[in-house]
This record gives sequence, C-alpha cells and structure tokens, in this order.
Amino acid sequence: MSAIMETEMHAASMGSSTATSLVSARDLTMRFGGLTALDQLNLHIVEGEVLGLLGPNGSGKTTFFNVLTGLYKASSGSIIYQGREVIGQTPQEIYRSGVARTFQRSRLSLPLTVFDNIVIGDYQHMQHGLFFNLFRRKAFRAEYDAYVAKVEALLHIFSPPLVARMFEPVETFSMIDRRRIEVCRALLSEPRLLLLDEPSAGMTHDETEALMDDILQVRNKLSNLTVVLIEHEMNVIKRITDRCIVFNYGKKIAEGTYAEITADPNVQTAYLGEDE
Amino acid sequence: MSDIKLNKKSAALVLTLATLGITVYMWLFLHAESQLAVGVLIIVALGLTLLGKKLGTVQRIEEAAASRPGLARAWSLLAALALVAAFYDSHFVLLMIGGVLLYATACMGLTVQFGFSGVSNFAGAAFFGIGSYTTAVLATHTGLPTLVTIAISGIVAAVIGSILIWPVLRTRGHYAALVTIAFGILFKTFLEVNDVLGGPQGLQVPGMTLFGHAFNDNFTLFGVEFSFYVNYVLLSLLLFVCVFVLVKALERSWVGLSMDVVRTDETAASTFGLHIVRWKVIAFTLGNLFAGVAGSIYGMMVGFVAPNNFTFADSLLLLSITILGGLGNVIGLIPAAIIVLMLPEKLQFIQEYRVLLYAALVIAILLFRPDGLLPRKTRLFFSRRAAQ
Amino acid sequence: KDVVKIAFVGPLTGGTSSIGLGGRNSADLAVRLRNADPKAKYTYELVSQDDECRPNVGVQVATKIAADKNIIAGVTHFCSAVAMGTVAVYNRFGLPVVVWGAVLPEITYGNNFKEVHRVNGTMINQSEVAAKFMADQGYKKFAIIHDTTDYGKGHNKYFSEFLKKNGATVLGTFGVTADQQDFSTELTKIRELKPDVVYFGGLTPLGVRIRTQMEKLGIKAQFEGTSGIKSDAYIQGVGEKLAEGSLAFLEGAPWEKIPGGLFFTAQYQKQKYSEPPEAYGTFSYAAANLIMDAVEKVGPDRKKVRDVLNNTKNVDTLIGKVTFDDHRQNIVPLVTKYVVEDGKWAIWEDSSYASGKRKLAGK
Amino acid sequence: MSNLSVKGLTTGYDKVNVLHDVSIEVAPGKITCILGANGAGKSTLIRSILGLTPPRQGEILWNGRNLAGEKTHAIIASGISCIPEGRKVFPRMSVAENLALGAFLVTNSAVVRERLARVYEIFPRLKERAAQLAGTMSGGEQAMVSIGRGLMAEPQLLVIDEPSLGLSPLYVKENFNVIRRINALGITVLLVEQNARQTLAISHYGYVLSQGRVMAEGTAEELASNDDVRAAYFG
Amino acid sequence: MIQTERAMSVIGQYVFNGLMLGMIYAMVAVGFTLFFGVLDVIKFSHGDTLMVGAFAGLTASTGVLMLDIGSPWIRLLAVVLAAVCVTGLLGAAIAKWLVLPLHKAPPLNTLLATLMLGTVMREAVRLFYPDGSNSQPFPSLLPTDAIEFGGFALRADNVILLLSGLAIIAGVHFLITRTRLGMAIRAVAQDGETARLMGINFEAVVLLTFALGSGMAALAGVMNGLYYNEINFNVGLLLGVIGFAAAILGGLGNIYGAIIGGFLFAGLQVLGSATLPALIPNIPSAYKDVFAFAVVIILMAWKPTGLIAEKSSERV
Ligand SMILES: Nc1ncnc2c1ncn2[C@@H]1O[C@H](COP(=O)(O)OP(=O)(O)OP(=O)(O)O)[C@@H](O)[C@H]1O
Ligand SMILES: Nc1ncnc2c1ncn2[C@@H]1O[C@H](COP(=O)(O)OP(=O)(O)OP(=O)(O)O)[C@@H](O)[C@H]1O
Ligand SMILES: CC(C)C[C@H](N)C(=O)O
Ligand SMILES: [Mg+2]
Ligand SMILES: [Mg+2]
Repeated sequence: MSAIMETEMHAASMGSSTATSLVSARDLTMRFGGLTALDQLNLHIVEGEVLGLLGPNGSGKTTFFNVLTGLYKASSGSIIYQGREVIGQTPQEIYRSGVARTFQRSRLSLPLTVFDNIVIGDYQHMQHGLFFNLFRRKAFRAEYDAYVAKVEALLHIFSPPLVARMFEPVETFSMIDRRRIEVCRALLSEPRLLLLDEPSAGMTHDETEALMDDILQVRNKLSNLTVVLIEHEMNVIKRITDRCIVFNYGKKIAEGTYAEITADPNVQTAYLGEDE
Repeated sequence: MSDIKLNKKSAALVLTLATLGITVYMWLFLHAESQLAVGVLIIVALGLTLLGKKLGTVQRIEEAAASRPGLARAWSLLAALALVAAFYDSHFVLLMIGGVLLYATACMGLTVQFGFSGVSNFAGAAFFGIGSYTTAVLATHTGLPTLVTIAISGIVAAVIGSILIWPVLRTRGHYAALVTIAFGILFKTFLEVNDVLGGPQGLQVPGMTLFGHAFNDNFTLFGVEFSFYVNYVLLSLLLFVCVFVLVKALERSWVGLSMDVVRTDETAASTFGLHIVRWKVIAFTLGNLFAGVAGSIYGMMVGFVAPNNFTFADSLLLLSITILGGLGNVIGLIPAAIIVLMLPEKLQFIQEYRVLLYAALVIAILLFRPDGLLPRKTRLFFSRRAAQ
Repeated sequence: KDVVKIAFVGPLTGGTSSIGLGGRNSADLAVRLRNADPKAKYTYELVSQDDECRPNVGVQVATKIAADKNIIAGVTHFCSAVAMGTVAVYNRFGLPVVVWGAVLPEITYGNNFKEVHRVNGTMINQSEVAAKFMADQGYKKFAIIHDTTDYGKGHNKYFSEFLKKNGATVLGTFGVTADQQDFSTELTKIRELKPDVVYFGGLTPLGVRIRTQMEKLGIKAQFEGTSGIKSDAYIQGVGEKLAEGSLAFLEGAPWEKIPGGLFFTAQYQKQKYSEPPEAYGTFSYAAANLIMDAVEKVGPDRKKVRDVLNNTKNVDTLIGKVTFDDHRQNIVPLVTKYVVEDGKWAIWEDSSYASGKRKLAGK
Repeated sequence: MSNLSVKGLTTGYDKVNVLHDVSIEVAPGKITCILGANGAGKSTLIRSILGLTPPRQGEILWNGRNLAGEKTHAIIASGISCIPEGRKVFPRMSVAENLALGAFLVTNSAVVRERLARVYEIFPRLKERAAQLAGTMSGGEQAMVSIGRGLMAEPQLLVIDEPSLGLSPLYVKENFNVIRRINALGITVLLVEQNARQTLAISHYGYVLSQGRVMAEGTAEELASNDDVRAAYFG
Repeated sequence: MIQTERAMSVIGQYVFNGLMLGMIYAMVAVGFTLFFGVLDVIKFSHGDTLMVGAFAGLTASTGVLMLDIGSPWIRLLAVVLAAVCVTGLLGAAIAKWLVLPLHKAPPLNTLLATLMLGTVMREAVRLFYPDGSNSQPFPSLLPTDAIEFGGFALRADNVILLLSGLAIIAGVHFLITRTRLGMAIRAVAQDGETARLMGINFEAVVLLTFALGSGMAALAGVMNGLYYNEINFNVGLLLGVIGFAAAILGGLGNIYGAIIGGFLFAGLQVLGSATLPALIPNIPSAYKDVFAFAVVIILMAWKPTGLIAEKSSERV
C-alpha cells in the first residue's frame, strides 16, 4: 500500500504530476560477484511514455532489463510494476502482467520459422491444453488462422517482404531482419510495457529510421503502450523519446528530455565525449 | 490453378511409384536369406541413396508427400498391410515387423523427449522394460483385461519416470544424460540382483486375448491359416498409427511449438511466459508412456522378459534409431528401425562378423547423411498451400 | 543324397562369444565328419545363428529356425536366460532341440516341453559333486563369489545347499555383476573372514580377475571354480603359476577318457578353427551327433526325430553315456573334477594332487 | 608495401551466390571502406577474403599470392588480422586470455605484453576486467574485447567488420581515432561500417556494395558528395 | 588393541583400493573432459580406445619379449610407447575421418557415430586379436616389493601407478591451462571459426586433441592392465560409462571436477560393497552399483551442474 503511494509521490515530485508511474525502482542493486552492475538505482517509468535509456558500455542498462523481466534476481532493492513487487516473480509471471522485450543479442529459435518465432510472443493467449491441441484440430485450425492473420499484419508494418517468407526458418535471415522479427514477437501480445535493447544496432541510417517509424506506428495503435529503449544512436533518441535516463556505473546520473541530458556536462564526459 | 492440379497429379504419381518401389524392395529384403541376395540388396540400397541424393529423388518424394499428406499416409498404411499379407504365415518375418513397429513406437517417445523438448533420456530401454515387466506381472497374477493391462503398463512407465523428473528438470544436456544413464543401469542391475521379478532368468509373459480372440493362436481366415504373429503385427501397426497421428498432431500444435522453443532457448522461452517445467514434464511423461505401452505389447509378443533385454546398450539402440532416422522426424524412424533391428538379423550369415559389419555400416550411413536418414523438416502447422 | 538342415544357436558375438564360437565349431565339426562319412544317408547342413546371449534376440532367432520347416532340429543355447525364453517357441513350432550349454535346472524341469532336451548336466549335479569333493578334502570354511546371472546365482544356491549338507560353513557370499572389473572390496572382506576356500560361480573372465586380485591382496585360500572357468583361457588369463591348483568341475566324462575323444581333438585341429572348442564344445558336438543319429534312423521328420531323441538311453557320445530322463534331461552319471597342473587342466584322479605329490592350498 | 586486390569474386552460401563479380583494391597503407545496406554482402566479402566462405570464382591477390582456396589460419599467418562481425569473443575465457589469443601467432612474450599494455591503454575497462569471463561482459564491453583482440596481432592488413556496433558514442569516436592511429602506424585497413559519415571521414577510398555488386567507388570525398550515397547512408 | 589395529588395516586397505580405483576412473574422466571441450559431445568410444591402448601395449610387451629383452623397464617403456602411439594415431584418424566430417551435424549424431565406432573397435579386437575373445594376462612389469602395515600391504607397484596417474593428470592440466596448445584447444572448443581467425590451425588442433585424449585413454588402459594383470576386449564398456559419470558428476569442462568425480565414484562403490552387506544381511554386493548410481542421481538433483559447478559464461 504505502509503496504505491510513495511511488506516486515520487512520480509527482519528478514533475509529471498528471502521469502515473508504471514502474518504479527503489534502491535497486545487482551484484555479480565483486562487481556492482546496478548500484542503489532509483528511477521511474511513466505510463505511456517512450523512455530512452542511455549510458556508457557496461553501465547496467541491459542488467536493468534483465532484473525487470525476472531473469536476474536483484541483490537488493525493489521494483514496483503496476503496484506489484517484481522482484521474486518468475519471468513467466512478469510476462503475463504485460512486459515484453527484445534482447541485445538476438535470441530467436533459429530452426523455427518466422511465424513460429513471432507467434510464441502471444503464448499467454494461446490454448495450451493437450486435449485442445491434439484432438480439437478444427478449433485449433481456427485459432491458428487467426494468428496467421495477426502475424501477417504485424510483419506488414515492419517489413512487407518478410510476409512472403513467413514460413522460412529464421536462420536464413540477416541480422537486421531477425531484429525486426524480435520486435514483432515482443509486440504480438500487445504488452503494456515494451523493452527494446538496442534494436537498431547494425542498421543503416535509413533502416533505423524506418524501424523507429514502425515502432511509433504500433505504439499509436496501442493506446497505453509504454516503451523503454536502450540505444546508443543519438539521432534515434532525439527523434522518438519523450524522456531519457542516463546510467553510469549502475547509477542514474541524469534524467530529462533529449535536450536536457545532452546539455548535461556529466553526460558529455561520461557518455557522449567532450567535444559534442 | 491448372498448375496446382498438375502438380497434385504428379505428386500422386511420384508417391505411388515410391510406395511401390519401397514395398517391392522390402518384400525382397524380407525374403532374402542367402549371402548373395542380402549383399546385393544392401549395395542396391546404398547405391540408390547415393543416387537419390544426387538427383534429389528423396527430396522429390518428401515434397510430394507434403503436398498430398493424405495419400502418402494411405499408401504407407496399404504398403504395410500388403507386406503383412504377403508374409501371412512367415512367423519370423512377422516377428521382425512387429519388433520394428514397436521399437519405432518407443522411439517416437524419445523423439518427443530429445527431438521436441530437448529432454535427454538415455534410459529408453528401461521404460520399455518397465512396460514389459508390468505386463508380465499383471497378466500372470491378475485377470485384468488385456487392454487395461497395456494401459496400466504405459502408465506405470510414466509414473516411475516421474521419480526422475526432479533431477532431470534441474539438469540440462550432458548432466541430464547422466541422470538417465544412471537410472538405466540401476534399473537393470536391480532387476538382476533382486529375485522378486524373476531375477536374471526373467519372467514368462502370457499371450494376450482381446474380445475372446487369443493372440497366441494361429487363426484361419477364408480357409488360409495365418500366423499368430499377424495378431501382434496388426496390433502394433494400430498402436504405431495412433501414436504417429498423436505425435504429428502434437508437433503441429502450440504444444509442439512450445516444446521447440523450450528446447532452443529456455531464457527467451521464460521471458515469453512459457511453462518450461510443464512442457518438459509432459514430454518426458508422454515419451515414457509411449515406450511403456510399446514395451507391454512387445513383452506379450516375445512371450518372455529378462533384465538382459533392457540394458544400457538397448537404450542406446533405441537412441540410435531415433538419431539415425533424423532427430525429430518420426517418419525416419521406420527405415532407421529396419536398419538397426533387421539388418543385423539379415547379416546372420556372416556370423561373428555381423556386429562389426553392422556398426561399420551405420557409420558409413552417417558419413553420407550426417543429419540422419530423413532430417526433420521445418515445421508447418498445415500444408502451406492450404494456409494461403 | 538329400540335404538335411540342422541349426546351431549360441552367442557368437559379445562377452561370452568364445564359448559360443567353440560350440559352433564343434557342431560344425560333427556335421563335417558326418558328411565325410560314406555311410550317412543324408548330407547335413548346419545353419548357425547368433543369440548374442540376449533373450530377445534369442527368441527372434529361435522363431526363425523353428518356423523354417527345412530345419529338422537344433543344437541350442549356452545362456540360461536365453534358453528359458526360447523353450516355449520350440514347443510351439515343434522343433526338437538339444541344449548344449545352459545349465539352469528349470530349462528342462521348469516345463514339460517334449521338444527340449539337454545333454549337459544342470548345475545341481555339478554342485553336488563339487561340494562333496571339497568336504572330502577336509575344507570347512568357504567364501562364495558368484555373478548375478542365473548361472552364478544358481550355482551359489545349490552349492551352498550341498555344502551345508556336507557340514561345511559359508562365511560370506558376494554377488557381483558379470562385467565387474574390480573385486578388491569383496576380496578384502574375504581376507578378513579367513576362509579355506574361495568358491567362484561364474565364467572365465571374472574368474581370471578374481584369481589375480586374490593374489594381489595376498589371499592364500584354495580357489575353486565351476564349469564356467574350465577353459584354457582361464589358465592363460591368470598365468600358469597362479592357475596352479585351481579346481573346476564339469559334467560329463572327460573326453580324454572316451574312445572318440582323441579323435575329436585331432579332427578339430585339422579343421584349423581359429577358436578352441572350450569347455562346452564337446557337448555341442555330442548334441549334433545325437540329432544326426536320430535323423539317420527315422529320416528328416521333426516329430519322429523328437521321439527318437526323447527315448535316448545309454547312448555313447563324446561326453560319455547319455540318458534322458522323463524331462529329457541327461542324467549325467559323471561329473569330472579338474585341477590345474603345470598349466593344464588335469583330471583330478590322474593328477599329482590326488597322488599326494602336490598339495592343494591350506593342506 | 602490401597490397590486396580482389578480382571478379563470386561466392555465396549453399546454392545461392551472394557476391557477383566483385572487384576491389585495397591500397597499401590506406584505409579503404565498404558501405552498403544490410544484406549487401559486405560481411560475405570479408569472410571470403579470410577463407571462411571460400571464393567460388575470382582471385584474391595478397602481395602477389592468391589466397583463394587457402586455409584461414594460413591467411592469418600471412599478415592479415580481423575484427569479425558480431564480436565473437571466446565466452568461457577471460578477457586477458581473449586478448592473448589475438596475438596467438606471436611467440615472443615480451612483445605480447607490450601490445597488451597498449590495448589496455585504449580500453581501460578491459584492464579493470582482465579476469572476467568474456561471455559475461556487456555488449559494448565485448566489442572492446573484440577490437582489442584484433589489435593484438599488429598485422599488415587489418580487416574490420562493424566494430562500433553497440559502442557508446564516446567509444565510437574513440574507435575511429584508434583506427586512424593504427593506420598511421603503417597498417592497411579494410573497414566495413554502417556509420557512413564518420567512416568516410577517416577513409581514403571507398566502395559501395549493393545486392552483391559494386555499385559505386571512389575517394572518400567523391563518395561523400555522391547524391545516391548521401541519400542512402547519411542522415 | 589388536582388534582396532586390524580394523585400521582393513580400513586402510579399503581406502587404498578406493584410491587405486579412483585414479583409474579419474584418468578416464579426464579424457572425457578433454573431449567435451572440443566436441561438446559424449564420445562413447572413449572406453574402447582405452581397451585398444591396453591391447597395443600387450602386443608390444610380447614383441619385446620375443626379441629376448627381459628387462621389465624396457618392456614397460615399449608398452607405454606402443599404447600411446597406436591410440594417438587412431584418435587422430578418428578425428579426421569421422568427427570432422560430422562436425556440422547435430552433436547427438556424432554421439551415435562414436558409439558405433566403439563397437567396431571392440568387435575388431575380439575377432582379430589372437584369441581376442578371451581375457589376456597383462604382464606385471613393476616391482612388487611391499611394505607391511599390520595386515595391510603397501605394494610398490600400486604406489608407482598411483603416483604416475597423478603426474599424468597434472601434466594434462598444465598442458591445457598453461601452454599455447592448451589455449588453442580451448579456443577451438568454444568457437572454431573465430579460433581460425586467430591463426589457429583448426584441423590440426582437433586432431592433436584427439590424439592427446586417446593417448590418455591408452595410459589409463595400460595402468588398468598393470594393476589388474588382466585385460579383455570388454573392459572399455563399463569403464567408459563410469568415467563419463565421473566427469559429469564432478562438473564438466573442469579437470578438478573429473578427478573429484573419479574418486567419489570409486569411494561410493567401495563404500557400497563394504557397508551394504553389513547393514542388510545377504545382500549381493552387486547392489553397490545400484547404490552408487542412486547416489549419483541424488547428487545430480542436488548439484545440477556437477560438484564443481560450471562457471556460467552465459548472459542475456
Ligand atoms: N552475468 C554476469 N556476470 C558477471 N558480470 C556481468 C553479468 N552481466 C553483466 N555483468 C557486468 O555488469 C555490467 C553491466 O552490464 P550490462 O550488460 O547491464 O551493461 P549495459 O549497460 O547494457 O552495456 P552495453 O551498452 O555495453 O550493452 C557490465 O560491466 C558487465 O560486465
Ligand atoms: N551463413 C549464411 N547462410 C546463408 N545465407 C547467408 C549466410 N550469411 C549471410 N547470408 C546471406 O547473404 C547475404 C549477404 O549477407 P552479409 O552478411 O554478407 O551482408 P552484410 O552486407 O554484411 O549485411 P549486414 O549489414 O547485415 O552485416 C544476405 O542475404 C544473407 O541473408
Ligand atoms: C552364465 C551364462 C552366460 C552361461 C551358462 N552356461 C548358463 O547356463 O547360463
Ligand atoms: Mg547492454
Ligand atoms: Mg555484415
């Protein structure tokens, strides 16, 4: 109870008085042996925003995602998501409460088709019963057809050529296409919170731009989707984020709009390089 | 439009020719006794595989089967029945066919475990054996109807398997392999040192009766006397078909998809909510159930169970079939089972050299087809033409 | 001449293949000799099959030969577990067989299958003689090691029973697996028990290991084996020096004493088989001859051959007189005692041990 | 001075060709870059030079020697080193071991130590983490390991495939500086990068690949002023 | 007093038996660990390679004896050299013609191939070695002087075997962790393609590793022969399984794990056969395998990645 109130107050004090915070991390610490990857981290994510997460290499951005999705268990501190403590929940439970993500290093099931990889993103809404799957083939067929249509529609937004190759194994696709597929997988279940870990890495300028447009397009369709984006490409950050948080050594060193953080001398020395 | 029709026609033709060819070959192979005949047939098979690889025949047939799945199934079933009919009174051949079908059925269990969900099971023969032993005990000491006995045997195998679930779930890869290897060895040694279940001598298994039909008696139909093994072969065929349909449906459903994702990337699977434990448990249990049921019928068909039938080496035999067929591909199990079970038998004429030659042959096959005889295809839930 | 097929089944591959191959060669020899005999009415053909010492494979090949109407009879099985699995098959298809090596009593006594005969004795006969002999030698305290196959287990059971009847005590019994390599734990314990005799029920490979490891641990007790170790391989395996004085018991008359015996060894050598006949070769040879005699008498007809075999009484063979009882079990009048002397298995009575020139351990 | 020229190279995977008749020259002592959209075949070209995806047609002349058909380790031994696409660190080895492997062919341990010191100077983070298993490093840290490892060999020709992927802006800048410094030492560089502006800023000559063919080539200035190139690769 | 002394000597004997057994298991397990590195697959022919090594050694010993060289040390040298060379070459040949061609196939297929290969080796020795289907005596070439401790005899040959086992394992450990070759082996194991990019001759390293691992197996085979003075074509089967179990139990990819696993397994067996009959009268000591393997299962449930847990290098 009080935790919720506190976070609300926290959010309010940060200036966005009307918005409610979807996630708030308090004193979050993650240690790997002697190494502190997250160090007493405090931050909050506002419902409906596109938040950029920046910071030097190894500053703990990915680790934050991993803790938030339940893959790592934080050493101490707490993360409240939609009023519930995240730490201690399994990745499965967290996913079911509407958190989906992509991985910095692509994690697709290579021998499976594009369709397979994407459709699994909506695992929570599929029927898992053995009886349904094995014996009610007609009903299964109907569910399957609905999913094919859904996946096609999504792919169509991100990369129309992929639609035609929907039933080819992922291992035959280039890195970039795999990234797109990962984003589609994360979006299929219409999550509330979408975590993207360097989705544009390795893309050319054009490709990055297209990807961001597509993400924004989907976001506009899903009214209250919140997006957190880890990205080193400052153009992207500038174009699509509402707000940014900068990490260094597992701590938050700056927070604000793109203009605000790029003007911050701390961020300049630690992250952007002095002469920017 | 007409193109598709034409394609369908040519697919049907390809399938028919392939079925005919394979059936005739199998007929010859099963008949072959002499050194010369077996040798020639083996060389022909090797030659054809090589040629087939070059010309893409295997692929053509597979494509044809994919585009006419119904026809392919009907033909294979018909071919199997034709062979049974052709050998209606050859006890030995029928026994071999029954063995191939039952081992292939057990291997479908391993396919679900290894091939779909990635759960290691190096104790396949132990679960097969649990099925046989349960049947031996139940059929001797209780008056349960045979079908119930078979079902219970499968269930017992699955339940005993679940004792192992805890360590199997906690471990992965080679570590899980060790757990099951340990269980397999333990199981066989236990049967042997312990007299309760007949000790090393094993147990006699009474034949089955189904609806008043005694399976262990030859029967006469239209004035022709059929070998009693026809009973078992038909039953095995029925079981094989059922399990086959089940496994195929499983593969082409969310269940199969979930298992595949669990196998290929557990971390990603967990972030997308997959019940990893659940799928592994289902795969392990289902696999052991299949092995147990197959073992049950096998026990009755052979009429005798002994610990020596279910050694670690036998588990490896089952695994060999599963891998040789092309891990994850259930169709491949039949040719693989034929090679692993029938070939050594056909090589009896070279006596003590046969195991050596057989092992060398399997190595040769693997060098030619490193992914197994019929590697698993990319999953399509429904044939693609229908999907679009 | 018409061709008559008879079958041989035994382990030709795997762990017990040496005895299987010896048996196969001996049966083959019997057939060859018969074919060379101008008086024979038929030409014989031996169909030999490998049962791998595995019951399921055994049932397969048994079905194969039994279902083949051209095969008139069979010389079958060395391994008890396999024989137990196959007797029902022979009965069902009416193929008369003569078991040449499996020693489990139940094979003949456990069922009443008219088709199943056995030339070698059961382990009961052997154990009885062995126990009495040892008691007569004055040994009182025994330690038993046996493998957990039915062969070893059976021997343990009967031998212990007979020992008790003879007033001796068993200090400890150790069941070991048939592929065990290291026996130091069992033997360490045995050393503490200080038995007069270490009795081993099992086959040569294990026997060799146990005898060798006994020496390592400095156990000086007398080593006594069963028919399973009565092979040249045993002496070769442990070496002449260590083998000296080891005892073994084998059903049947010693072939050296039988008129045909020397002929058999001479002919065997002539054929240049690459494996020796081993302990059970003579049984296989005898069984094959019994079958061929029957065929000569009544022609290639399974039923008739079976009946002739059923009624075998006092027939001279390489293993002495063979008489089948009502369960078609050869009532072996003789179990021969062997002792290793100067690197050879010598018949006890002829050895310098019996004459008192040498002494068994602890005497 | 050393010189690499690729002539009429055609190659690909399985049954399809990815590169068609590609010819490029890498001038000695210069930085040559290759630009192109994803899937254009840049990495394939590099794999081909290194013998990982052997050429199906054409020649790769290196100091007059045709590398086509040679084994990768022999190619490396002839003075070429590589920073591969996707970092490819050895996950179960420490950072220090990874770096040491970069100088695998150098047997003089004093030289290795000296180079190691230099790499640590460029990437102090690696020195901090010398004992950490490379597989547990963050994405950008792994990129540093990979770059550092490539530098350890001090080859005649350094082939670099998208080194700055996942690096923070600070290190991207640093990275381009490093490449320039290396080149100043006399090492020839063949560079593949997505960041066209910065790449052309340090390169002497460049090629643009499109669908497996050379679409344009020229000095860095020429390319930078080429409208097509600008449209496709500059923001 | 005497009682306790005797009990002590018995316990001493048990411990010593366990140590010898553990050493042999550990040697096999270390070989396995080496292969896991390069192959990432269970090389099921490892036990049979061991057997082939022992037979090669035996042949050499007979050969030297025929040359009328009686000195046990020269014979021993010949035995070791022959065993290591023959299996080393065999290992390299296997790598070249079986493992490398199957390199791109799924690991389980390599497993099947090596399994069949083991069968080929076993059957080949049985069929083509003179009298190969029977046990062969292995000469004892080590001094057999003994020091008595009460009832417990410490024999020189056993001590020599134990120490050389330790030395061999230490040597391999040094090779893997401290030398350039070792580094190359590990690099190839983790990522063959990138290893090539470092200038490592991939094929040569794989062949060498196989030669090395097979040589290890041969040494274990010779030790086994010298200790038991008997070998047969079947020894590899069970030793292979136990060595595998030991390697996994200890924790893969870790030589210490293999050693611990080897000794632990031996300890379990000795404990099982020494105490089980005392606890449950008339229980066959064959139950020791049931016992040992049951404990293995429990240990695996407790420590899913082995006693020395594999250092996780995976991250997301
Ligand atoms: N599993 C792990 N074991 C040990 N150290 C780890 C582990 N995961 C992360 N680290 C360390 O924690 C720190 C933070 O890593 P993280 O991946 O969160 O960085 P990041 O901010 O995402 O960096 P980048 O932008 O380079 O991806 C790094 O120094 C990394 O080496
Ligand atoms: N291992 C492979 N098997 C089959 N096809 C491949 C393989 N690797 C790459 N391809 C295909 O070859 C083509 C060229 O790929 P390549 O990696 O060379 O492109 P690139 O220019 O480096 O792109 P990127 O910017 O994504 O790195 C692509 O269409 C890709 O799908
Ligand atoms: C122990 C067995 C392999 C052989 C033995 N003759 C028996 O009767 O069973
Ligand atoms: Mg990161
Ligand atoms: Mg690339």
